[in-house]
Formats: sequence, structure tokens, C-alpha cells
Amino acid sequence: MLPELFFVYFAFAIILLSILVVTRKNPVHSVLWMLLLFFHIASLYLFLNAEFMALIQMIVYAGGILVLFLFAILLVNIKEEIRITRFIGAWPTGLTFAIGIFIVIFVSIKSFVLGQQGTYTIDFIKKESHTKALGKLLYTDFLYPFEIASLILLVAIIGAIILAKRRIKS
Amino acid sequence: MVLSTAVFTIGVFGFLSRKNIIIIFMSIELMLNAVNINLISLSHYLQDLRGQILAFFVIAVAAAEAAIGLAIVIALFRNKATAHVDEIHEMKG
Amino acid sequence: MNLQLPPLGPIMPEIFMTSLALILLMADLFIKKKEVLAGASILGVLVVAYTLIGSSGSTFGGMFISDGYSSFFKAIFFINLILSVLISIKYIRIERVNFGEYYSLIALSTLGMMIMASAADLIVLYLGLELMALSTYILAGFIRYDIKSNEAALKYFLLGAFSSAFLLYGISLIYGLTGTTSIKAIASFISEKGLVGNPALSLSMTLFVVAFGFKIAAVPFHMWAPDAYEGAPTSITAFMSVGPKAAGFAVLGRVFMIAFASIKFEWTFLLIPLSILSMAIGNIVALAQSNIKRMLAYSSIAHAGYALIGVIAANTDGVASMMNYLMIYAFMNIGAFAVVIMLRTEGFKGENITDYEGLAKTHPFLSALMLIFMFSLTGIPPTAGFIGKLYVFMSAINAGYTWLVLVAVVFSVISAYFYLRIVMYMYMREPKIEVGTSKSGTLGVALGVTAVMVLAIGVYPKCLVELARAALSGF
Amino acid sequence: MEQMVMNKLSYPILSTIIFLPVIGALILTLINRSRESLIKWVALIFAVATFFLSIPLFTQFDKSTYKMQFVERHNWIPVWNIEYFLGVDGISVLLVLLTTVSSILCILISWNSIKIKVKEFYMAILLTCGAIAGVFSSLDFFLFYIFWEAMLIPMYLIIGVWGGPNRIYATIKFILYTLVGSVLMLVGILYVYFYAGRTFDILKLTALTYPYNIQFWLFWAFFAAFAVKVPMFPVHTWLPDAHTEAPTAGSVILAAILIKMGAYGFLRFSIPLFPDATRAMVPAMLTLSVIAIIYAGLVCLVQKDLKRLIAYSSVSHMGFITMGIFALNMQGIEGGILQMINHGVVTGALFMCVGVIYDRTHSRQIADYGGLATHMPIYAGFFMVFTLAAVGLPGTNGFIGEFLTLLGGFTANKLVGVLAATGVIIGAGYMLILYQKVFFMKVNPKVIGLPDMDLREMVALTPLILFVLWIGVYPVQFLDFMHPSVQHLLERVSVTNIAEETNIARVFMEVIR
Amino acid sequence: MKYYLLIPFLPLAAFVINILFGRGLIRDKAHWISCLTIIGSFIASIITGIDVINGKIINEDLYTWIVAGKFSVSVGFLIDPLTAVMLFVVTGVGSLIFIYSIGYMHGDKGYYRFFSYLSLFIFFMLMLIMSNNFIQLYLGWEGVGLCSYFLIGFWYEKKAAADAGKKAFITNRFGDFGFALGVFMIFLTFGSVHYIPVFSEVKNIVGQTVNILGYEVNLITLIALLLFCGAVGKSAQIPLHVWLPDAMEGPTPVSALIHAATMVTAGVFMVARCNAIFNLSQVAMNVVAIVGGVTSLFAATIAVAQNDIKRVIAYSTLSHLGMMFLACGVGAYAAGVFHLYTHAFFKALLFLAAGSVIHAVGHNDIQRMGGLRKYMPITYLTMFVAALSAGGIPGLAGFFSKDEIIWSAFASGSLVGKFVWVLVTAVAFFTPFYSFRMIFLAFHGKFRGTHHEEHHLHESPPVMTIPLIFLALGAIGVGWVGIPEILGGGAHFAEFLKPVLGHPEFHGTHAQEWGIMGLSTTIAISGIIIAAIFYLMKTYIPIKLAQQLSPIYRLLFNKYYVDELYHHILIRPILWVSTRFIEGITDAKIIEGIVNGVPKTIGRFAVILRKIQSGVTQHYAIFMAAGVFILVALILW
Repeated sequence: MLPELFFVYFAFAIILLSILVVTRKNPVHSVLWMLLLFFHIASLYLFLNAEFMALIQMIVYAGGILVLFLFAILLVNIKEEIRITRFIGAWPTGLTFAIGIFIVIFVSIKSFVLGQQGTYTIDFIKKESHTKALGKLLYTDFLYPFEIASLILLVAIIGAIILAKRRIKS
Repeated sequence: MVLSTAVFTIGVFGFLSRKNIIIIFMSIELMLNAVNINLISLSHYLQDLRGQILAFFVIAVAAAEAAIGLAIVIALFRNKATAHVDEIHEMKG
Repeated sequence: MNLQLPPLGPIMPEIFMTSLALILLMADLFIKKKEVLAGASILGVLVVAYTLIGSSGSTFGGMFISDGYSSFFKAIFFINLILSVLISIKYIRIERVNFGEYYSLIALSTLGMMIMASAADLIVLYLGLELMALSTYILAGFIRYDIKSNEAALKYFLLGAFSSAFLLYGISLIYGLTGTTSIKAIASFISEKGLVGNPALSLSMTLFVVAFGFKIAAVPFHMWAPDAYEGAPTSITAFMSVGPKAAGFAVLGRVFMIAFASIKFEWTFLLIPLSILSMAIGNIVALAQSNIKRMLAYSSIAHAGYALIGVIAANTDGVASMMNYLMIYAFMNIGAFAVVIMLRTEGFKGENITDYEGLAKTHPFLSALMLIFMFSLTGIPPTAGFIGKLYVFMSAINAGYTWLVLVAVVFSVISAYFYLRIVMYMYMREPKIEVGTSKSGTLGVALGVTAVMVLAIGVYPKCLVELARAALSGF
Repeated sequence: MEQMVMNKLSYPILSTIIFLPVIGALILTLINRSRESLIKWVALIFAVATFFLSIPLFTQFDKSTYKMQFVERHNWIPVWNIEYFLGVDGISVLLVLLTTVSSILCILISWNSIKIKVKEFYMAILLTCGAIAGVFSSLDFFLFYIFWEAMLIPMYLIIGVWGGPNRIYATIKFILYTLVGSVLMLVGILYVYFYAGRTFDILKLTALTYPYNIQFWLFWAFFAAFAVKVPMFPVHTWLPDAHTEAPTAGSVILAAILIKMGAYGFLRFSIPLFPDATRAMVPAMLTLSVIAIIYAGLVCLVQKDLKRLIAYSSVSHMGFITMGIFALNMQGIEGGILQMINHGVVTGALFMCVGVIYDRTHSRQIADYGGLATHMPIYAGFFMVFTLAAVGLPGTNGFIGEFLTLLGGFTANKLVGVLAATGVIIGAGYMLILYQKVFFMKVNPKVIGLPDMDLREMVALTPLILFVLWIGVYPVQFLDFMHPSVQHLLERVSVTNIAEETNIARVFMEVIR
Repeated sequence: MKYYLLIPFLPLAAFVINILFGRGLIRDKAHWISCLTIIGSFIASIITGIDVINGKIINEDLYTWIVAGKFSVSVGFLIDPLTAVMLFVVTGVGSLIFIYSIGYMHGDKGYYRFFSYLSLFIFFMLMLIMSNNFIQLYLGWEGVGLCSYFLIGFWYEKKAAADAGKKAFITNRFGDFGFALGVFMIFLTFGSVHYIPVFSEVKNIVGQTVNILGYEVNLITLIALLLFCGAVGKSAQIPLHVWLPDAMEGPTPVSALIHAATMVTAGVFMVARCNAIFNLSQVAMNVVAIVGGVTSLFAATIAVAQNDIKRVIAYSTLSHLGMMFLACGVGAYAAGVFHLYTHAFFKALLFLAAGSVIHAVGHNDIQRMGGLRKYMPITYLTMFVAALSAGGIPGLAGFFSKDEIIWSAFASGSLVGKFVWVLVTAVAFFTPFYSFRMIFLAFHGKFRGTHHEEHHLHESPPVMTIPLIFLALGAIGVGWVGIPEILGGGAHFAEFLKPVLGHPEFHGTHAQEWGIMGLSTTIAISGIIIAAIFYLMKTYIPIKLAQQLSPIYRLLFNKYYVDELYHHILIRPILWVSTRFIEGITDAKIIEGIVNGVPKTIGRFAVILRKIQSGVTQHYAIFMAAGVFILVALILW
């Protein structure tokens, strides 16, 4: 009973926080709401026995990405931001289609059935510890994607350097 | 599942509607998070770690995306001094 | 616990490509003359291409597969890379973005495409796609002092991220439905467990259509293409109008033909309107363009529509025809862009269609080449464009889509109007302004190669067609 | 192999005819563009050489068989069962010859009138002629289509680059019109290809029987391509524009050989592939032909532009040809084929004649001329002969063709014959009005002092006069080529393969009756 | 030896030589070649004619001309009595006119051209009459039309001449249209177009009908009438007669040769040649007779009111041609051909004499002539003889032939016969009347032209007068070969032609024949007398008459307004339809509207669709989202 209750709380909180994120006028507020949102999501992961993921969520998202956002927001004139409308002119259309997509996805996932069960039962993970299991997999079976991911990060670095470099000539 | 759908759609809405590019980025992050919720919960129910691994990669990619996206914004900001998407329409038609 | 390396034979090209990219990155620090890097990248790719020969099999627990299909696409990517680099050298100097990272990013992007073509697992597929996409975003915004280039990168990036979110959502759904991310396993699971007709599966498939549709710039997921193509550096426009598109088709073919083979009916049903709309919007809106890069962007949308017909045919011949089409498209499109690039000189953009007025008078040879490319893009024999279209149409008719072919040919007639308008400007108008060209050896090589290939394939398509078919033998 | 006779000559004659001009064009690329006279001579030499090498087609042709002759057959794209397969029979052999002759004349007649981009011009002419020869001699559908479309490229340039003031509109119209038609045909070709079990071999395809509803649709698909090229009545409007704006040589190619491709297509493909649909569509085809004859004739009566008038007269004459073809009898078809040659000779010659004065005055308006007979008597004489041939005067080639097609049309349907025969009256009307206004009556001050034809122009036109008279007086020599082939074609079309015919066809029939 | 081949091919050779070398080498010696060749033809014709009289009929094919399936036709020659007569007329009268032309055309800058056209004309005319099939007939038929076109428009710088030539050609095309259809019907019916098989088979199809637009039409009648259409055009019968008077714009020898003696009679020749067909269709016969009769009277009345000397003769020609048809129509082909033969002489003579007059006076208007008798006696005399012969004064050639026609009409026994008899009897009055009106006005009284013109009056040179004299002799004497039996003659002419043309049945007595002859003679003479009264003695009467009967006079003067009628009901509507409707609406608006409209619409569409691409990223995203939504909805639904 309790886990369900907690889940309900988290679910509603996440949705509410998401809405707050996308609707706040002041971008700084948005970022802060998002921070909160990420905490909630991380907690949710804990419920789902994914401690490592929760950790990553906290560190990378909350610690890394959001700080990046905060820096970027410093570029923006917040006063002006608060003054003008926050949505583009066509937002009702956007909303319509967003709701539309929600409905169609909702309708189709009603008939969702779970696929085949894997071998990593909760007990197994508990025995092995989550991080270890995940790490093992990452370095064995999923070595290849892992390498690719490293390249992606490399690209990100190059890109950030290239694009954000001061221009060479005036 | 419904939760993730909802978050996803809110992300979609944010993407479709906000003026500020940073917040649009954040909407994208929302969408990715929605996917991650999905993946991790499915991974839990399927008793399979693939989903979590994918989520792990998604987070990595999200970080990369954020970096590049913000770099682009900065480059743009230098030329145009705006962070509003609807003001960026040099090219159309 | 022992970490044992899986067999690396099949994946050699990728490894070499990675090394190439990294070497280029490093070398950039020491080498002042960036042309050397260009040369190095071409040589490197040739080495990579050499390792491609004979590499087959799968590795990394079946996540990576190297077969004829992927090799064919990789060949397209290599050709794309070489030609793009050839046409870049002079151009990026003129644009003053002559950095070494340019070449390594191209290499990394190509690596992403290669990974996509070889992906046998959705996770790998996603990562490859992101690798390719992120590199391309950067390349699109490479002229960072140019607002148009920034804007192109931004739009491409935003919409690209948007679409990959959809892809991820689709992946998560299919993962939930089947419990696996391996393409083959998904296929067998779907057919064994009788998931056919499940709305959630359909939804997931649709989201794949969306994401791949975005990559191949099919209507209505094409909106980024004109702006990104126009704003990006021309050489990159050439690069990304062929490479990511081909990669998109590669995964489209593999995922749909294998993973979703049992719901063929549903995805052909979705792809048909996409294809028709792409041809319609691409060809019709191109009529009203005055910027040649933008026009070629719309044309590339239209060509995606044609190539989709091959996928819609949904049989070996169809896929082969799609591959064939993309290969041919690579030649003729980069050829056309090479001409466009030649008109870019110091202080002169040369992107307006009116800049081509009377070009035949001042540059008869260049005009003749452009004429060949334009006729090829229109699909008039004896150029390669015709062979490409013909094969696609053949496979579609064979699969019973005669009406779709009828629609396609009608649109191809419309396309004649704007392609031939270029020819008309070049040959039938008097020059109004002095248009110079930036000549360079490498550009000449690129033009020569593309023109010769366009004509050679047009007259003697046997080899290419057989290659495309043979590539599918183990598919 | 029973349907063909391999090439017994010491060289691949058809390939030579097709590719020698192409080689010529390639050689031209190597010549410096400032050496114009060398360019002209090289082009001429290639054209003449092609012609001489094509003579064996005339002399060595076996007139006693319908089989394909001078056949060349090689593998080309085996994946798709595409072959490089050439051959001619009685229907096509004369058209090939006409092509080789025309190319010489085109080069001669453009000698002085083309002043810009000389090199490209002669390249384009040679390429066009080579491609058209390819169209007439291909026995592989794919090859045929390649030539059919490839011809468009140089032709597009000929009209668009060296044409008159309104040339851009004309070229776009020309290319779009023809493309619409030919892409529909492409779909048809592919359909047939699969239906017949993946073969492009025309001989095999024409030996098959297709279900009626397929025949019906495919007939119209092919019709689209051929009717545009011919051009038949409702899709003829590109021709006046293209003819009018094209340079002289362009008009000659258009009139003499290009539009024959349509009529040839009907004979080679539409009829033998879809005999039942053809038979059902005969009334519609005849109606369209007759409309073309009368309609275009009437339009000619009021034209003020010389080339436009001749262009419309082409539409009218092509009406006779299609009428003959769809009369589906020996007289009609043989008359149609002969009339194709005739029309090529005569209308080509008329355009050349117009070119002669256009070079001098740069005006195509009839009103700018008058009394030319006094100042250019030789020219007047030449023009007169061709006028008479166009009018169909007995003794000229025009008569034989027109008479046979009319006879064929009349045999097929009396009303059609009668209505088409009124075209002969109208034809006399507009040609003589034209002649009178240009050559007779008061001398227009603008024409005073114009030099008469020079030797080059006479050399270009005299052979055509000889043809006019040769075919007019001794047509049997030409008709003999056709008999077995046409006979064979008629046997093909006369056998009913499918009993039922659709209602549409029947309704057409009722209307005509 | 096929010496008969020389007959047509000598003139052809002359044409080729003259047209190729005329400008350079030959110039004003062109007449030698032409005249010598036609005289050669004439001699050959005589020899051939003698052979024919001796019963040798030639029917030979030279070579196969056209073959297409069952359709096969040769270039071949048939020389039978009918052909022989025609050969004699064409080459004989032709020779004289050629010689005359030497003088008449002297000094014209198109001298060589004139002779080459004449030679060409003779060639085609000979091909026409010597043909053994319909197609070759058609060749000649159109060929002579062509030469007629050339020669009428010989002085092409004159608009009237060029117009007249064109009109002649196009009007003839109307006739040929019918003729061609007739030939098609013949081919469809008999499977051949050669005379012999056709004429021998024609009996077998009696009573067969053919469905034309829902009507059952007798096959033979149809064929005959279609063929007759051609004859109507070529021989200028109503309603296609309009070209012949205008054709007088050509040089006078041309009028004499083509528009009087030879070409215009081709229609009669053709009807006579096809008598086997016509005989089997009473309807067709009646049509022929009535058209002939009506034309005859119609033209004769017009001739009365004309002032152009050549036009008077031209209408007279029409009138006589009408009579020939009338004869054929009542079955008396021989009489028709006989009249053709005599007519060739006297009408050529009239024309040539008129030409001589024009040569002297310099214009054609008889109102501005007068008193020419004393200046040009030979011309006067010969013309007088011709007029007498044309008028049917007993003893002269015209009398015998005309009388035979009148008698045949009367004696044919049918109602139509009686009707046309009335017509032709009326014509018998008008012919001498207008002939002599012309002579009296031109040659008698005082000269009414200018002094300048009077100064130049002179008799023509011998090269012109000698042919006149020869023709005058002919006009007197050529009829003697056909003197009817009741006048003690042997009707040799009709007998000679009988194998070809047969012989009509006469329903009349000798007494009636005498009566008819007397009547027509009386009428003819009274015509002359009245003409004399009107134009020699009481010259005020015609003026007064013209005033009193001015509507009729104007009607006649304006040729019954037929030209105007055609102009308004035929030419103008066609041109209107062509310009306004077909070119202006159908072609320019409807077809071009579609052709240009479709691309324009697409272009407009392009401009609209372009606007969707607004440049705002989120709009693009919205489209993508919409795409997602629609696709998912599609797949779910």
C-alpha cells in the first residue's frame, strides 16, 4: 500500500513539476523547478530498484546539465524575459497537438503487454548489487555502445569548443 | 507508463510553445526524462537491465546534446543577441 | 570475471575510421596547412574502404553486423565523404573556416552513419544516429560568424533532438513490448508472440517512421531541411543531403524490413502518404525557389520521396532499388553542389538562381556539367538519375504499386520544370553580371568523377544494379 | 531467332548510324571553338559519312520478309534482361534513312544562320540525329526509351539556345508536354515488362496477348506519349510554338523526324502490343485524326506567321498519317508510313525554305513579304515544288501518301474519309494563300535586293526535290519495303484474341456511326 | 514500238528543258522546243489515230505505280476512239495555239516560263486522256489544274491574276474532293481502279445500295454523282463555275487552250469515258443533264451583259460546256464529244481572235472598242466565222454538233430530256446574240477608245494570224465528219465512237428531226438579227432596255451575285470560325488554357505552400507533431 501511495505522490509531483517547468516566465525559476523535478525522478528510480540510475540522474542532470543551463540563462536578459509573453503565437496549436499526441499514445499503450522476462530478477540484482550488475554489462555486452557514447561526448566537446570559440577575426 | 506519457507530452508542448531557446532545451530534457522513466520502469518489470543501460546512454547523450545545443545558442547569441526562437527566421519560404 | 574482447574483424572499418578521426584531430594541432588534413582524410577513407572489403559477420553479441547491405551503404558514405572533402577544401578557405576539426567531424559523422548502417541493435542504432547527428549539427553551424549558419544549426539541432526523442520513445515502447532491443530478436518475438496488430506496436513503429522520416527529410518531417541546407556551408549541405539521408534509409530499411517485417502492411500504409507528400511538396515548392541551395533542398526532399517508393515495394528488389537510388543520388547531388560551390568566390555568394544567367557563355564546360546533373536529377536518360528512378519504379510496379508510380512520374515531370530552369538560365539567357568561379584541382576532380559516374551509370548501370542486388543476398 | 535476320554486313550498320554522329559530337568537343568552319566541316563530314554508311539499308534490305533485319544483339544489363538489340523492318528502315538524310540537310541549312555557340549547335544536331536513329532501330523497349528521352536533351537546347524571341516558353512547353507523355509510357513499359515476365524484347512482347482491360489502360498510357509526339489533336499546341521558335535546323528535325517518332510508336508498339484495344479505339483515333486534319487546316488559313502556318499544317498532315495508321488496312498504314517520309521531306523542306528567307530578312511575318517570285525566282521555284507536294498534287510524293491514307480512312469508315478529304481542300487553300502572299502580288519594298538562293542552299534542297518527284512518280520502290511488315502487323491486329469489348468502345462506335 | 509514248513525253521533255535551262541558255528561244515537241506529239497522235481507225486499240501498262495491299495501280495507257479524238483535239488545237503564243507573248519577261508551263500542261492533259485508270486520270486532272493555276496567275504581280489562279485551284479542289471519293468508292466496290475491269464489272452491282448516314443510297448513282462532282469542278458547271470567268486574267492563249479547248472539257471527257457507269443510273444521268442545261442557259444569259471581251467568251464556254454535259446526260455521249471537238476549234478561234484584238487595243473592254474591222481584217473575218460556227449557223462545224445535241435532247423521250431541250433551245438564241453583240460592238461602228490607243491599232503578225486562219478553217470544216444521216452525211463521228460510247435510243421521227433543226436554226438566225438591230442600227435600245430592266440587267451584269454569295456564306464564315473560334477560343483559350493553366496552378500552389515554411522553428515542430499525431491516428484507425 505504501509504495503505491508514494508512487501516486511522485507521479503527481512529477507531472506538476513538469508543467511548472514549461510554463514559468522566469527561466531561472524553470531551472529550479526542474531541479526539483529531477530529484523526484531520481527518487522514483530508487523505487524501481535502480539505485545507480538515480545517482546518475542526480549527478549528471542536476549537477551537470542544469548548471550548464543556468550559465546559459545568464546570457538572457531575464527582465525582458519576464516582460514579454512566454509562448509563441501558435501555442494553442502546439497545445492541441500535444494533447492529441497524448491521447493517441494513451489509447495505444492501453493495449500494452509486457515482453519476455529477462534474467535479471530483483533478487539477482540485490545479490549482485545494482551498480556491479550494470557495470558488468556495460563493459561486456554493451562495450560497443559504450565506446560510441564516448565518441559522442568527444564530439560534444569538439562542438562546444568550435562553436563557442570567440571569432578569429572581427 | 501514463506518467511518462504525460511528461513526454508536456515536454512536447513546451517544445512547441516556448519562445526561449533555453526552455526549449529543457523541454527536450523533459522528453528524454520521460523516456528514461519509461525505460527504467520497463527494465524493472521486465527484469532486464537493457533498459537501464539505454537510459544510461540517454543521459550521456542528453549531456552531449545540452553542451552542443548551448554552444550553438551562444554562437547565435553573438550574432543576433536573442534567445527567442520566433525571432530567428532569416531563412524561410 | 574475465573481460574478453569480442572478435574485431568485422568492425575493422569502424575502428579505422575512429582512428582516422582521432588522428586528424591530433594532427590538427601540429599541421598548419589544413589541406594536408584533407588529403589525409581522403587517404584514410580509402584505407578504411579497403578494410571494408571482405569484412562480414557480426560481433559484439550481435549488436554489430557487417553484411552486404551495410557495406553498400558504407560505400555510399565513403563516396560522400571523399567527394564532400574534395569540394570543401577551397570552399572552407573562402568561408574562412579552414579548421582541422572540420575534417575530423566529417569523419566522425561518417562513423556515425557507418554505425547506423551496421546496427543490429536499437541501442547501437540510437547512439550511431546521435553521433552522426551531433557531428552534423556542428558542421552545419560551422561558419559561426554567419547568422544563417547558426540558424541552420539551431533549427537542425532543435528539430533533430525533438525527433530523436520520438525515436527514443519508440525504442522504449518496443523494448517494453518485446523485452529486447536486438532487431532480429524483435522480429522473431513479434511474429512468434502474435503481437501483430497490437496498437502499442503500431505506435512504436510509427514513432520510428517519424524519426527516420526526419533523417531522410520526408514530408511532414522535412521542415528543417530547406533552412538547414540553405544556411549550412555548401559543402556540408552536399554532405548532409546525401549522408544522413542514406543513413536514415539504411536504418529504415533494416528496421522495417527485418524488425517490423510482420507488420509490413502497416508501415507501407504509413510510408505511402509520406512518399507522395514528399514528392509533391518537394517538387512543387521547389518551383518557387530563387536560392539554388534551397531549391536543391526541396529537390532532396522529393528524391527522398522517390527512394521511399523502393522501400514501400517492401521486397528485395525494392530495397535494392532504394540503395541504387541513393548511390546515384550521391553522385548527381554532390555534382550539382560542386557546381554551386564553384560559383562561391571571395565576396560573392553565387547562390541565387539568377547568378546562373548566361553561365554557358562564360563557363561553357561548367554549364555542360551542370546540365548533366540537372537532367540526371530530373531523371532523363541517358543519365544515372533515370536508372535510379527506373529501378525504383520497376520494383514498385512489380510489387503492385502501379498507381504510386503514376503519381511519381507526374511529379517527376513537374520537377523537370525547376531543374531545367537552371539549364534555361545558363543557356538561354544573357549574362547580366560577371560571375567568376573558384577553380581548384580537387573541385575539378570531384566534378569529373561525379559527371563521369552519372553518365556511366546512365549508360551502363549493370554493375551498380548487380552490386545492389548482390548486397542484399544475405539480407 | 525466327523473327529476325542478323546483320550480314561487314560492319554493325545500325550502331554505326546511331553512334557515328555521337562520336562526331565528341570529336567536336575537342575542337577549339573559334575554328568555326572546321567545326562545320567536321559535323558535315560525319553526317555525310553516316548517310553513306546507311545506304546499304536501302540497297541490301530484303523486301520479301517482315522479319527484323540488320539485327545486332548484345547483352547489356542482364539483371533486368535488357539487351542492346537493334534491327529494322519495313516500317522503320525508311525512317532511319530519313534521319540520316535530314542530319546532312540540317547542317547545311544552318551553315550561316547559326552564329553563336556554333560548336554546341552542331554537337546538338548530331546527338539528336543519332538518338532519333536509335529510336527507330531499337528493338529493346528499354533502349528505345533511353533514345526516346535522350533525344530531348539536345533538342531542348537547340530550340532554347538558338531559337527565336519566345523560345524559352516554347522549350518549356515542348519539354513538359513530351515528358508528361513519355513518363506515362514508361509506366506502361514497366507494366508490360512485368506482365510478360521480365523482358524488354519488343519481338517477344508483341507476340503476347494481354487481357483486354490491361490493353485498354496501357493503350492510353502509350497513347499519351505517342499522341504528344505526333502531335494529335488536343495535345498539339506545343508544336506551333516549338516550330516557330526553333532555329531552322530545329524545325527541320522536329518536322522531318522527331514527330515521326510518335506515329512510328503507334505502329511499332501500340498496335501490335494491344491489338484488341487498338481495334476498339479505332473510332476514337480516327475522330481525333479527322479533327486534327480539319481543325489545324482551318487554323492555317488565318495564320500570319510563316513558320506557324507550316507548323499547323504539320498537325494537319500528321492527322492524315494517324488516320491512315488507325484505318488498320494496307492502304492506310502503308500510306501512313509513306506519308511520314513525305511529310519529313516536304515539311522539312518548307522549313528550310522559310529558313532561307529568314536568314535574309529575319522576319517570319507573311505580311513582310510579297512579290518574291520576281526577286528570287529560283527560290520561288523550289518553294513551289514543296508547296505542291504539301498540297498533295499527283506526281509529287504528297499525293501518294495522302491518297493512300485517305483511301485507307475511307475504307475504314466512309464518313472519316469524306471529312478528311475536305482537309485536302483546306490544304490547297492555305498553302496557296501562303504562296500567293509571299511570292505573288506587289513587290514588298522590304524584299527588294535580296539575293537569290546560293549554291549551298540549292545543294541542300535539291535532293529533297528529287525525293519529292521520285516518290511521286515511282513510289513502288518505297512501298515495296513495307508490304510484308505491314501485312504481318495487320495479321497481328486482325486476330481477335478477346471476345468481349468494353462498353466505352461500343459507345464510341455508336457515336461514329 | 510504243511510239504513242512520245505523245505525252515529248511535251514533258520540253517542260523539263525549258524550266531548267530557260533562264540561262534558252531564254527567248523557248518556243522552239515547245512548239516542235507538240507538233511531234501531234504527228504521233495522227499516226496513233490512224491505227485506231484501223481498229487497233492500245491498252498497256507502263509500270506499276502504287501498290498497297489489294490496291494496285499502274501508269498505263488506253488509246481507243475516244482518246484518239481527244488526242487530235489537244495536240492539234494545242499546236496552233502554241504557234500563236510565239507572237502573243513576244517580249514577255516570263517567256520561257510560259512555254514550259504550256508544255507541262499538254503533258498532263495527255496523261489525263490517255490514262487507262482513274488514278492516272486524277494525276492529269490535278496536273492540268496546276498548270491552269500557273498560267492564270502568270502575271502574278497583278493581285487579280494571283487571286484568280488560287480561286481556280481551290474551286477545282472542291470538285476533286468528290471525284476522289468517287474513286475510293470505285475501289471499294470493284477492288480496282482500272477502266476495263471496272466498266466490265459495273453491270454486276446494279441495284446494290450503300448506307450513307442512315440513308440507303444506290451504289452506282453514288459513284456516278461523285465522279460528276469532279467534272463539275473541272468543267466549271454550276455551282463551281465561278473560277472560269476569273481565269480570264491569264494570257489569252491560255484561255484559248486551257479554258476553252482542252482542260475544261476534261469533265465531259471523263463523263463520256465513264458512260458505262453513268448509263446504269438514271438519277445521275438526269442530274448531269439538268446541271448541264441550267449552266448552259445561266451562262448564256450572263454573257449578254458582259463588257469584257474575254469574259463574254468565257461565259459562252460555260454555256457550251453545259450543252456537252446535257448531251451526255441524255445519253448522247457521242454528240457531247462531237460538240467538244467542234467547240475546241471555234472557241479557241474566238479566244485567239479576241487575243489578237487585245493585243492591238491593249485592254479588254468592248465598250471602248469599235470599228476595228478596218484595222484588223483577218482577225475580224476569222472571229466572224467563229461566231457563226458557235451560233450554229448551218453548214459550219458548230451547227452539226449543236444540232445533234438539241435533237438528242428532244428525242431522248424522257421528261428531263424535254426540259433540257427547252433550255438548250433558249441557249440557241442567246449564243449568236451575245457572240454577235461582241463582234458588232468591237468591230463595227466607230472606235470609242482614246486617240493614243487608236494610233496603235494594227493587225497582228502572221505568226498569230496564220493559226487563226487554220482554226477558222477548222471551225468551218471539222464538223463535216459528223453530218447526220438526214442531211446525207454518214454520222461517221458517232459511228467511230460507238464502240466506246454506244449509241442512244432516239424516240423521234425524221420529220421531227427536220423540225427541230429548222427551229433551232431559225432561232439562231433571229439571234444574230436582233443583235444586229441592237448593236448596229438602233444602238439606243440596249441602253434603254438596260435602264428599264435595270434589276435584271444588274443581276446579269453581276453574274447572279454568285461570287458574293459564296463570299458571304462560305469564305467569310470559314475564316471567321478559323480566327475567332478555333484559333481564338479553342486553341488559345481552351487547350492553351489547360496547358498553361495547369503549370500556373501548380506555381500558385507552390507560392502558397512556400508560406508554410515560415522560418520559425516551432512552426516546423508543430508540423512534425501534427505529422506524428496524424500518422498515429491513421495507424490506429
